[in-house]
Amino acid sequence: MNEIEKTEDCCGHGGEGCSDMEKKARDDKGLGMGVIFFIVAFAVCFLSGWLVFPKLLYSSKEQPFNFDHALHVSEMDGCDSCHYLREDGTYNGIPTLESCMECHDVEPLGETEDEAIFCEKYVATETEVPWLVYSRQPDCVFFSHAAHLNGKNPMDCVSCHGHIGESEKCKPYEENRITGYSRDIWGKNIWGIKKNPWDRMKMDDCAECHLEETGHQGACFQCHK
Amino acid sequence: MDSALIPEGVKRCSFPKFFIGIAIVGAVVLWGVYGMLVCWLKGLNVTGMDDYYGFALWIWADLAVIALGGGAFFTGLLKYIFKVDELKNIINFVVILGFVCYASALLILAIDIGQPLRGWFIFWHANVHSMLTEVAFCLSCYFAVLTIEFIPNILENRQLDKVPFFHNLSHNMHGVMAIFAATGAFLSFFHQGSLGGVAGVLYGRPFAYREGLLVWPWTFFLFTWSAAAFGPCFSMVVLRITEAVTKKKLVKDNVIHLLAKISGWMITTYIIAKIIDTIYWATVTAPSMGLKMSFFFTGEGNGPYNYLILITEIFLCGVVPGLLLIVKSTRENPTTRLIAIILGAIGVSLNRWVMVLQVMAVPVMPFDKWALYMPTWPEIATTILPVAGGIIVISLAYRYLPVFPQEKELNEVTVE
Amino acid sequence: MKVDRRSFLGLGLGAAAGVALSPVGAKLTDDSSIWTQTWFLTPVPEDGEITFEPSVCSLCPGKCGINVRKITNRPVKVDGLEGYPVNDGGICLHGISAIQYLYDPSRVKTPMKRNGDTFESISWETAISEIKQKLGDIRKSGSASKLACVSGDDKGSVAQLFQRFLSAFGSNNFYTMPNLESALALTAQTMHGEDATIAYDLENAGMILSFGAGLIEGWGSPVSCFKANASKKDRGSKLYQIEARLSNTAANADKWIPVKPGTEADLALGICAVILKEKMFNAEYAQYFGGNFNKFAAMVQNKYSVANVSQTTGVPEAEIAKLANLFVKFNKSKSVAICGRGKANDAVSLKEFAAVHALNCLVGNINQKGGAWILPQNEYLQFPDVVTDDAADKGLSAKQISTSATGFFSKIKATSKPDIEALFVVNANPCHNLHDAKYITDVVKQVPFVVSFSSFMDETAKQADLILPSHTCLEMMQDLPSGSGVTRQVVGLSKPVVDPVFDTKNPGDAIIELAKSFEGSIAESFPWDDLEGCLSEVASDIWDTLSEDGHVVVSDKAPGSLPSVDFSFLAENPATAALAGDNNEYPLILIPIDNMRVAPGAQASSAFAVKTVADTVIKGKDGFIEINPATAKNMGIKDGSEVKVTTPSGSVVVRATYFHGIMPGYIGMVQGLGHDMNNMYVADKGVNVNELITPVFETGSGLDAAFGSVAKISKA
Amino acid sequence: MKQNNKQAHKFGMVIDLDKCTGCGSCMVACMSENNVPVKEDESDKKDSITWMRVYKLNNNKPFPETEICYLPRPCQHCSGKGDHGHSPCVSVCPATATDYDYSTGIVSQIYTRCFGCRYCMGACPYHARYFNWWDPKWPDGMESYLSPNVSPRMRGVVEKCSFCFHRYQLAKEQVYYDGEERIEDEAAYQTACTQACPAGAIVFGDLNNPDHQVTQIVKPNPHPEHDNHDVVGKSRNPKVFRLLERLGTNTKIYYMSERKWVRKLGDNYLDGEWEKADNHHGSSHG
Repeated sequence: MNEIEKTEDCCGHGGEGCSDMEKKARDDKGLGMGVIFFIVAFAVCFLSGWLVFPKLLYSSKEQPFNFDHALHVSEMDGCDSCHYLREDGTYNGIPTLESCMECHDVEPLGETEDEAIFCEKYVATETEVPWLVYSRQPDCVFFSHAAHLNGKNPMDCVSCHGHIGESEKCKPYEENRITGYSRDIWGKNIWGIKKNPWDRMKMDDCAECHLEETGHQGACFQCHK
Repeated sequence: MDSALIPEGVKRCSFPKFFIGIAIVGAVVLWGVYGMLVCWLKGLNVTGMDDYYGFALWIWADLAVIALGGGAFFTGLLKYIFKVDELKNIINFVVILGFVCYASALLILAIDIGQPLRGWFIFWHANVHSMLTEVAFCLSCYFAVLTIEFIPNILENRQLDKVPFFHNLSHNMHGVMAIFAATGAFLSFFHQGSLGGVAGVLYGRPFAYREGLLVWPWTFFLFTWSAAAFGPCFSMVVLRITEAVTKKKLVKDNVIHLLAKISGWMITTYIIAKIIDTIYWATVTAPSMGLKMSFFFTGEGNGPYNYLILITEIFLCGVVPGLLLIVKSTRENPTTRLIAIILGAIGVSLNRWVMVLQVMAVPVMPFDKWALYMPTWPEIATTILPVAGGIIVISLAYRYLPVFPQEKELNEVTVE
Repeated sequence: MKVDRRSFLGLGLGAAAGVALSPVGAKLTDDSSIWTQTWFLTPVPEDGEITFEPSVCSLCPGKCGINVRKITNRPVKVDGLEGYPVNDGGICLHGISAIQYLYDPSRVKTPMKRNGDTFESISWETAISEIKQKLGDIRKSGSASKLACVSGDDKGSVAQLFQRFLSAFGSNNFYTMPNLESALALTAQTMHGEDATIAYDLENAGMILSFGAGLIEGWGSPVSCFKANASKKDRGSKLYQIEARLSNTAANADKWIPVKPGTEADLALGICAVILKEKMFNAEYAQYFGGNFNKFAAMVQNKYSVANVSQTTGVPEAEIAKLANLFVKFNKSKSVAICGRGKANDAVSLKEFAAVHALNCLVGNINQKGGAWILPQNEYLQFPDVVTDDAADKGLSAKQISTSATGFFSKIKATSKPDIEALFVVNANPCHNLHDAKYITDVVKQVPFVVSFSSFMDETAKQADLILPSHTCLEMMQDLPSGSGVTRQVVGLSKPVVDPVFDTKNPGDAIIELAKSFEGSIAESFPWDDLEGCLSEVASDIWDTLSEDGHVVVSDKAPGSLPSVDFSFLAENPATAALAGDNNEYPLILIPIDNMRVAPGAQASSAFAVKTVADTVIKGKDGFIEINPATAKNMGIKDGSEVKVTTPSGSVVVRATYFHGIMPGYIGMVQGLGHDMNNMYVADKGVNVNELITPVFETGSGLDAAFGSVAKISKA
Repeated sequence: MKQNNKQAHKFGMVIDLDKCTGCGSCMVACMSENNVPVKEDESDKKDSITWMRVYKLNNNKPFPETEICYLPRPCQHCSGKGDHGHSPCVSVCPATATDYDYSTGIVSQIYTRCFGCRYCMGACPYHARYFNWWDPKWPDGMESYLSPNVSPRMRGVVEKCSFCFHRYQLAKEQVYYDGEERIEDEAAYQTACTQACPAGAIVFGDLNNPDHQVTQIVKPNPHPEHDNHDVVGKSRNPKVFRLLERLGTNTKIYYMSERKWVRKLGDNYLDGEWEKADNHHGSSHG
C-alpha cells in the first residue's frame, strides 16, 4: 500500500468508535507491563552477562605445587638459567625434570613443603611435573624466542610475560572451558582490554608491536605453522 | 479460526486446507533441515564435491536465487527512484520474494562453508581484494534492507495494525522507504556485480576470466544487468503461480505488461552485451591463453558442456524471451508471455550454472582431464530447503498480509 | 495485573538487549570459532627438543643410511643420511614410511599361539619353551633334518644365526627367498668358479646395457641406482633398456628396445655372437678365458646368429649388430651389461645371468672402472665352528631338499607325508611373494609346526602355529651388509632409535635364546647372551668402528687381480625354461610389473606408499592389468572395464587399463598387491600376481625362472 | 616490505624432469614432513590430499614410439601478474587466510583462519590446493609420529604445500641463535621433497640469490616479457619452462627437460604457436 491510502483508512478507522483517550489508556497499560518486564529482563541478563558468565567460562586449577620464581631467579640469577635457547635456536620452554635435577635431588634443598612434594612425587619417581603453562599458545602458533631475544632489537622477558619472575606464589591457572586457552592469552579482562603490554597475548598484540618495531604486521607464516 | 488475522475484505481458503498445504511443504523443509544437520555434523564429505569441484550446486543455487531475487531491487529502483507508480501494486510481493531469495542465499552459504562457526571471519578479517568479501558485505546489508522493506507490510496485518505504535511505525517507514530502496539498489548493483566478479577475476581459469573496467571484470556488469533483466521475469513467474494456486487475479494486467516490457528491453540489451562479451572472449581473451573456443565445448569427457548449453543460454533463453517481451502482441498474450518469463528465469539460472560449474569442469593444465560432478542428497535437500521455506513465507504473507493492494478490487467478495 | 502478549514482548526484548550489552555474545562468538581451531577431532603433536639419530634401513636389500628426526625420543621423520656410502642423503618412499610401520595396524603385538583358526597371546617364555618342546621331539625321533627355515636372505648375523641354528640342530634345509644377490653369487660361481658376488660400477659406466633391470624400479640397491641413473646425463653416459614394456626405466633410458620377455638370454648371446664374429672382444682379458671359450664361441655363432636371435627376440637384425658395436666401442668409459627383470626378486634364470655376464667378460670390463666387479664375499662375520652331536651329524648328512625356496615347497608337497616337520620363516612372506602363492600357502598349512618371526600378521604368519613377533627396522639392532650390485662393500649398523612399541623381540636375540634353552651342542654353538654380544665377538675386527660410526666400508675399489672365465656352462647351450601351459588355450602372456611405489618384499606397502599409487593400479579395491589398446580393442575390452584373467594357476577379475607402452599380446600386472592382512590401507587392494604364475624350474640351476605366465582374458 | 625489495628472498624450485623417476619419494617425504593424514581409500585422486602430486605425462603415441614422463607438482607459489604478489588464490581469499609473503615469495595457508569457502581452490589452475573433506584420522598410536613443527589441519579447511615453511622458521631460529639476521646458506633451508629426492631432480633455493644453484640453472628474466607484460621471471634457459606461464601466474616452480613434447605440455598453445615460441626461445637464448 502507499502512504496516502494508509493515512486515509487509519483516520477512518480512528473515526469509528475508539476515542483517542481509550486508545491511549489501552496502550499505556500494555506498554506499561511491557516496560516493567523489559526492565527486569534487561537487568537480569545484563548483570549475569557481566558477572556470572566469566565465572562459568573459566575453570581454575592450581599448579601441582607452588613454584617460587623470585627465589629461583635470585638463586640462579636470571630467567635464562632455566628458560633458555637450545643450540639449534629453539626454545626449551618449561625446564624438564632432568634440568631441575641438576640442582635438586631426592633430598630437598630447603624446607618448603612444595619442594618436599616435588622431591618425593616427581624427583623420586622421575616423572615430569605437569606444569600448567600460563602463556601456552595454541598449536597453530610458531613463536620464535630466538628472534625476539637475539634479533635486531632484543626484548626482555617482562615485556610479554610480565613480572612473573618476581612472583613467590603461582597464581591459579584459569582455562577457558570452550577454547582450552589459558586466560592469560585473552587477558583477565572479559573484554580483553589491557593496561600493560603483558596483559594479553593475542595475535593483535603481536601485530601491534610488529607494526611499531618493523613497520609491518608481518606475513602470516612469520608466526603461524 | 484464524479469520481475525486475515486482511479485511478478502477471501482465503479454510484454515484446515491451508494447514494441510503448509504441512506438506513443511515436511520438505524438515527433510532439508535434516540434510543441513548431516552436513554440519559429518562435514562436507557427504557432498558430491571434491578438490576439482570446490564450488558446485550450492554456489550455483546462491548465484541463481540472488539473480532471480534481483526483481526486488530493480522494481524497487523503478518505483521509488524512477517513480514508476503502477509498480506499487506489485512492490510488496517482489520485496517478499527478494527477502526469501536472499535469506535462502545466506542459509546455503552457512551450510556450504567448511567451518560455519568461523563464518564471521569474512567480515572480521575481510580481504578487500576478494570479490567474495564484497559479496558477503553487500549481500548481508541488502538482506537487512529487504527486511526493513518487508516490515511495514507485516505491520499492516490486521491485528498488529491495531497497535498504534506499530501502525505509526509502518506509516513512517513507508515515508522513508525511498531511501532504503535507493540504498538497496546501490548495494544490489555491487553484490550482483561482485557475484559476476567471483568468476570473472579468476585469471587462472580461462573459461571464467574476463578483462574489464578498473577492478571489475565485464562479468561484474553482465551479472548486474542480467539480474535486473531476469529478476522481474522470475517475480512474474511466481506471481503467476500464486495466482494459479489462489485461483485469483491479484495484479492488474497493465502493471504486468509494464514490468514485462521493461524486463523485455533489459533482457534484449543484456543479451546483446552478453553476445559481444562471448565473442570477445572467444576471439581475444581465450586465444591469448592459447585456447580455442572449441576446446571449452568439445573434447574428451566434457560431459554436458557442449555448444548446446551455450546456444540454449544465449538464444533460447536469452534472445527469444527478450523478443517475446518487447513485441507488444506476444507480451500481452498471457501464453507467450508466460513462455517468455519462464525461459528468462531458466536462462539466467543456466548462465549462473555455467559460470560456476563449467568453470570447474574445464581442465587448464594440458595434461589434466575434464572433471564432472554429481550432487548427493544432502546437497539437493539443503538446496530445496529454502525453496520450500520460501513457499511457506509467501503463503503466510499472502494469507495474513495485505500484499496485493488490487486484490480486493479485482475479486469482489460476495458475503453470503 | 494481566500478563499479555506485550509483557512477553517486553521480556524478550529486555533479555535480548541485556545480553547484547553484555560481553556474552562477542565472547561466545569468538570462543566458539577458536573452539573449532582446537577441538578434540584434531590431534595436537607434543613439542620438544629436536634430535637426529643415524641408523640403517633394513626394509629392502638396498641398506641405505637413514637419519631419524626425533622429538624427545619420539621418531617423527626419516630422512636419508648425508654422506652414507650407499645412498648419500637420498631415500626411497618406503624408507621414509618406516615410522608408519612402527604403528602399522597389522603388527603382531605379542607372541601368538594358534588356537584353531584364531591366535592367542602368550608370553615369550612360553613361546620359546613351546618351540623347544616341539623341536626336541623332532630331534628325538632322529629326524633333525626335518626342520627347515625360509629367510629373506642369508647375509648379516641375524640370518646367519638362523642358518647356524639349523646346522647345530642338524638340518641344512635353509632357504632364502629369490633375490638378486643370490643370483649374482651363483653367476660368479658358474662363470668364475669363485665364492664371490658381482657388483656393477654404474656411476662410472659409459654405456649401460640393461636386459630388463629396473634401475629405477627398485633393482639392486634402489637409491644408489637412482643416483647412478640420474648422473648419466651429466656424465654423457647412456642407458639402453631392453624389455617388453615401457617401464619407468625404459622411459628414462636413452633408448628403449622392446624384446619378448624370456628371450633376453638369446639376445645377449646373439650380441656375444656378433662380438666374437667381428673379433671385437677384449684381447687382453681374453687370455683369462678358460678352456671352453672356443666351444662357446663356436656354439653362439652357429646357434645364435643375428637372424635366429632376431627371430626369437623380435629385435631387428640391424639393431642387434648396432648394439654389439655400441657396446664394444662406446667412446666414453667402459660399457656394462646388467640383467634381472624389474627388481629381480622373483624369477631369475642362470642362463640369462651367465649370458649377460659373458658380455661383460667379452668387453673385458671385469674389475674395471665402470664395469662389473667380481668381489669376494664380504666375510666380516667370523663365527666359530658349529658344535654338533650325533643327531645333528645324522641330520646334516641328509641331502638338501632343493636349491631354491620355490623348489623346496614344491618338493615337500609332492611327497605324500611331509619331509618337513617344522618350518621357521624369518623376514620373508613366501605365502604371498613366491609364485603360485595359493599353492605355497596350502603347503605351509600342511607343515605340522610353523614358526613365524614376522613383525606383521602377514599371509605366512597367518598360517603359523607360533608367531614370535620381530621388531621393525627402527626398533632393531642388527648388522646390515650392503650388496645386490653395489661396488662399495659396506657394513651398516641398524640401531634401535625408539623403544619397542610392542612386546616384540629381535629375531637374532630370539634364536639365541631358543638355542640356549637346549642343553648340549646346540646351546654350546651359541655362547652369547644376545645378538649384540654375538656381534661384538664374531665381528670383532670391525665392531668398534661399526658401533661408533654406524658403518664400516670394507672395500670400495675394484680387486687388482683379474678372475679367469669359465664358459663351459654356456658352451653347453643350456635350455631356456619355457612357460608352463598351452599357448593356443592361453594366447596372451602375463608379466608382473615392478612399481617402485609398491613394496614387494617381506612387508606390505605402507599407508603412505599406497596413497601414492596411481588410480590405474588400484581403484577402490580393484586391481588392474595393463594392456595395449590394440590388443584390447581386438577383444572389445574398454579402458577401465572389468576383465577376467585366467592362467593355468588360477583366475581373477580385475580392471583393464590401456597403456601404449606395453607390447601387444602381453598384459602386465603390478607386483606386491592383493594382500590379505588386517590393515585397511592395503587389505584386499588389487590382486596378488604371484597367484597367477606357475613356477618353471630351470634345468641345472633349479631356479624358478617363470618370468610370467601364459594367460587369457575375457570380459567379466 | 610490501614490494619485492633487495633484501627479500624469493624461494623457488627447478625440477629436472629428465632425472625424475616418478618414484614417489617426494610425495611421501612431503606427507611425512607435513602431517598429511591418510584415508583408508586414497584411490580417488580428486579428494586425496597430496601437497606434492606427481603427474604421469605421455606423448600419446602408439607402441613402440610411446614415451612417458613424470611431473612433480607442488604448490607453484605464484607471485601473480606482473610479480606483484596477487596470486590467483591470495587475491580471492575473503578472510585473508592465505597471503603472499613478500620477504620470501611464499604463499601461506593459515588453517585456523580459513573457514572453508574453497574459492582459492577454484582460482588455482594447478589444483595445488586441497580441502579437508574429512576429519584427519590416524590408527591407534600412529598419531605419535606427528611432527610438532606443522600443525595438523581440522576438517573443513583448505591446505597446500608451504615450501616446508617450518624448516625456514627453524633455520631462522638457528640464524638468530648464531647472532645473524638472514639465511644466506643454500643448505640451511631445503624442502623435504628436495632433500628426499633420490635422483636429485629437485633443486631449491633463493631466486634472488645469484649464488644459489636454482638461480644459475633458471636464469630468470627480471623484466616483464615484451609480448605479455604480466609475465615476469621467465627463464632464459631454453630447456626450462613454467606451467601455464602465459596466464601470468608467475609461478616459482620451474621445470627442465630436453624433450620437446614434455616442454610443450607445460602450457596451452594454438596451432603453430608452440613451434614459434620454442624456436624463438631457442634462437634468442640457446
